Amino acid sequence: MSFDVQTRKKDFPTLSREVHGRRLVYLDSAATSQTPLPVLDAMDGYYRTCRSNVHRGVYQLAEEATDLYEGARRKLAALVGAPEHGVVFTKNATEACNLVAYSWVRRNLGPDDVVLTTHMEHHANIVPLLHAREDLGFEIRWIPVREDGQLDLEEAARLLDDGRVRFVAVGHVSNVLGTINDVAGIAAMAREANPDCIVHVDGTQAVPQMPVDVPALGVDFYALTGHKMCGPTGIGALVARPELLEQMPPFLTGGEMILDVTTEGATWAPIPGRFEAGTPMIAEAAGLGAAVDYLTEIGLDEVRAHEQQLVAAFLEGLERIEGVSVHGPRDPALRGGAISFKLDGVHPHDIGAMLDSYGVCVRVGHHCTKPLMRHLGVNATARASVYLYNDLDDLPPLLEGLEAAASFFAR
Amino acid sequence: MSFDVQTRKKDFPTLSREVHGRRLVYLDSAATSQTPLPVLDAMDGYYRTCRSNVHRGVYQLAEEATDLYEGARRKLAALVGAPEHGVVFTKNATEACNLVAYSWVRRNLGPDDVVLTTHMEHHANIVPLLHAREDLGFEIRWIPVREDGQLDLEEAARLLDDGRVRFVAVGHVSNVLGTINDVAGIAAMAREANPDCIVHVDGTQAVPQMPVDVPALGVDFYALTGHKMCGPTGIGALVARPELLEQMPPFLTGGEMILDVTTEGATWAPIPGRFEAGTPMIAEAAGLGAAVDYLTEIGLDEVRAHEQQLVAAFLEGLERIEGVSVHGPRDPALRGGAISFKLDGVHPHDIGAMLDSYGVCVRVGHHCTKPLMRHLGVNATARASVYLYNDLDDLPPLLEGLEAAASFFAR
Amino acid sequence: MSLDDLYQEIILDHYRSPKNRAPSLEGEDVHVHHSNPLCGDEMDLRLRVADNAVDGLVFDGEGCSISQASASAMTVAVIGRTLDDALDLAEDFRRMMHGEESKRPDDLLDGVAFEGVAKFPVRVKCALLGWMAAKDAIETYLTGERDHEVTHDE
Amino acid sequence: MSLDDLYQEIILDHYRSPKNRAPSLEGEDVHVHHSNPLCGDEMDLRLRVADNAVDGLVFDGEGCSISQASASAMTVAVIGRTLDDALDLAEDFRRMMHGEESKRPDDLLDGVAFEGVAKFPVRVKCALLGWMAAKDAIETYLTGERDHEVTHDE
Ligand SMILES: Cc1ncc(COP(=O)(O)O)c(C=O)c1O
Ligand SMILES: Cc1ncc(COP(=O)(O)O)c(C=O)c1O
Repeated sequence: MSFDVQTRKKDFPTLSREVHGRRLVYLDSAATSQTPLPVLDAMDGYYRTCRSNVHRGVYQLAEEATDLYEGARRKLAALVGAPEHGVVFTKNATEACNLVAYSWVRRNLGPDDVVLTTHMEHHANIVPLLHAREDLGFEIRWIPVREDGQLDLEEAARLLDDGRVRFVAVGHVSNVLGTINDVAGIAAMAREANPDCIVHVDGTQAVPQMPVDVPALGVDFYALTGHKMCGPTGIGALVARPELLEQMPPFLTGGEMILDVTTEGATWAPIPGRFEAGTPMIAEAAGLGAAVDYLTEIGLDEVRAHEQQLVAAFLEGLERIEGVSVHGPRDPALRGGAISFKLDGVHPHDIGAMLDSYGVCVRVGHHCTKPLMRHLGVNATARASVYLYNDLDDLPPLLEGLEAAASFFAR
Repeated sequence: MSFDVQTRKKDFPTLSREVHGRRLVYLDSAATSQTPLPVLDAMDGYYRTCRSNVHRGVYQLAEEATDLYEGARRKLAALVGAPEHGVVFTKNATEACNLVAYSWVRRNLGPDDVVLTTHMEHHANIVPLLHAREDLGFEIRWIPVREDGQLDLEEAARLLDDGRVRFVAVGHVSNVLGTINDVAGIAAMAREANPDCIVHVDGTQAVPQMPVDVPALGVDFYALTGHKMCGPTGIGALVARPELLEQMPPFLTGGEMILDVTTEGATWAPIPGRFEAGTPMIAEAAGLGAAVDYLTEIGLDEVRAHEQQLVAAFLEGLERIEGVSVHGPRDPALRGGAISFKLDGVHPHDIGAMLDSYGVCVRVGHHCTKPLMRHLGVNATARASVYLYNDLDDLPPLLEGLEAAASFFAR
Repeated sequence: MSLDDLYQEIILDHYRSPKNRAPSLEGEDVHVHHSNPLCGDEMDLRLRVADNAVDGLVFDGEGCSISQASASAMTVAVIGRTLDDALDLAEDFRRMMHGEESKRPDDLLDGVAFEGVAKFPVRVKCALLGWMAAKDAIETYLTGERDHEVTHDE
Repeated sequence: MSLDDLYQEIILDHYRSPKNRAPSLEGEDVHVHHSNPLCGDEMDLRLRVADNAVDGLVFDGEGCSISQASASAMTVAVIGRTLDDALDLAEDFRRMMHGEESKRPDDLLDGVAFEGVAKFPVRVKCALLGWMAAKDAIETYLTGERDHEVTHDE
């Protein structure tokens, strides 16, 4: 393994617990990751030593809290290569996608415009668009997913061809298939077809597990979430091109995001504050800052290399079991740590329940990707996902549980 | 004092620290409260023992996390006398107010309608309305604030008289003046003038410091925030009449809030899930649940009684200092724990800096209430606010610092 | 909570050899289609009424062992009952799934084996899918409609 | 960081006896009105230009000791300078407020006393209010306008 997983494992307290008398094997990091001790300490440190509100306090405590909050913005910006004022904190990736939908899509698109997205998107990236379409009436086009779990980019080119696509929403890494999409390539294609096209990327599954440089991708918006990248719940971010952000009206309004308020109206603060209404997620930002430090210390290229090794072993192991077939790309180089599979004749719910009895946590269901489920011709899948604290010892319990499910539920 | 403050104080770690060589005197709870150890423990417990996502997991860990999350909803609902499915978790009170603005106001009001609010509102309660008015063109009427810091209810009656007011937004307790508004009375007046009128109350400052029974108030929406009621940052709630909530379209959309998604459109989940898109604030809910337990154990009537005693002493002490004048009601029975004041010839910023050097944390500025500042004829005020962990020992450092500011900055 | 609480032998029997599972029903009066938003499972239920009682009832669809077994056990318990009685029994089952004790264990027949499912909150919806579809089919019949489609949380 | 870092004697002197504080300026060429969204402080600044240099400059308004003293010190440092030079000096002061070392400490005159304010992030905006208003007044003059109103964060 590329770094010392055994040492790292000790940083994640939940991993040392047992369930049903078995060692816990956590294979659900695509849903939410475990949180390492330094992150818990950072949040605790805020609560125990400088618990106060940010931004407006003239006292020492408030300055310390503000430093934690703005320091986290600086760290996150550095992680994704973005300028600080292009990072807006949100409660999760879903709010980040909604910010784009409300402050850009709903303010710029009309019935004659076209939006391009894909069949493999998470609901967070498409439902805000479907909802906006109800009010605005634009057209949505869908890039299909090929048999091998990759986006059909030839079809994408055709869908872009008439130059009418003004907004693209695409995921960086699929939470179901694991597919890593060529978002830089798609952005370039979209801009070539229409130089004014705005590209929004859902990077929720990418940032935790590989190096990401948002400006280098050439995209306008990039959404991410803290709880999948070793950070706490309750915080996410929208990374955006500052020049674009500056032109956008706010979405959530209230305290902290105004310049002035009279009974006649309000004027808006500069970015990124304009998009952060109300008391922000202060402890959560402190935690996310520590998570960024934690990931940076290991190195995201190391995380990625580690996952690729694991994924190769998991794919091999899974396909050795009769009746199992894996969705998505076979080549670990083309994919992230989420592996969806089916087991012939056994419903995912039953797989999940059986695995739980073996101490193995996997996610079963539609994974908030109903259009993709329809495309795959299933109602649900079982999904095992690995992260930096998993190792090869986590594979045998999974396989054992699957064998048991196959024999127990076979009709 | 009505309960043992000395014992309680030990539950709040930040309070035992020093700043600038002085004992910390925290008088800024109206901005954000300190967080007691049981709340920190509850969040830590989630991260250390059952870190996982909620709702869709079929494994043990996810069930425990779901129980924490839904248990918090149950506790909060019980605290304010509301049914569980009438409690929507948000990231803060500001999001709760925006939820009302987006899912009710923007879906129901047009250019011929009238909204009624007051001159003492926090920006969270008025900017979403000013923002919506830009798009919808309704009229906003303002209940003025009388000299004694009370709402002018006679004028309110006149403003309601023509029966055109369809939406009322009013704060329960002012974060600047401390005034407790008769929201039940205002709701009744509004309904008498127009039976279809919807009443939204900003209860952010009320819930932390007094017993609140939302259904008994006869209002439709009630916003609150976790970080001012001994809870963590990053969580708030909208309490709403379920029948009304049921008729409302969602605001933030994405995962977890849908019934089905196809390329044709999405259908929405039942309440309250419909309004909770994406991975929720799980640790924060666990913390908020523990905060509700903490407040319930002390008893909010005890908290209120304690604060009233403190406020009486603080008002008396402040008014003994030459040049100090207090804004808002003089009678502690009519007010909460926030006391705004001015010191002749000394700017609030300078007051704040001087007090900080005495270890005393107060807030200075416009407190996100610019229309009220205009009404008071000031740009800013200094505000000391007390809570359950303050006691009479916290008064002398405040007064000492104010005397020092008066002599240092006097021109 | 162990796996055996959930997967009792009776449940597995219904899962492996479901009763009244069929894609059509002769003389069908009502057809309802229900789905579970959580797992995407779908169920078609067809009802034939005679003399104000459940004369025929078949289900079809895809789902986990619990939802399939529960629908199968439901049909056996419900066929032959008057519509009102069947509704009452469905309500009894629903209460049992929410942790209350059944008032009609003898009438639920194999349905009582699902009592343990109440301890697995995410699976409660699976066990209820067939019962709630039956309730809906009867109510749809009573309002005079013939078809009903529901995606529901209960 | 102690209170003395913030409130140096020179600062208090300017606060107690401000220079060039007046509600009007004879022969005024430009008037700007600036406010600080953080504390609501407001400042009016009036500029008279002669030979491409700052010939007259007065401020008025309400604000904390830091903002008032800084505006006062600013007027003394800026009056008499060419417009370009004054802009450069304002930029120097801005950099100093962001923790960099001043390149023109001798030209800032009493303005250097504000160096310690950089350690108090919330007060930086107070110290900058007058300087940013002066910069804006000059730029407004150069574009040929006479009046400008700004609420700003910097
Ligand atoms: C009266 C009032 N309303 C609303 C808010 C907004 O709360 P939050 O910042 O948690 O959204 C506050 C606090 O800042 C407040 O005092
Ligand atoms: C690809 C993808 N996008 C968006 C989301 C939404 O993230 P969150 O739930 O943190 O808003 C998720 C996770 O649930 C995801 O996997």
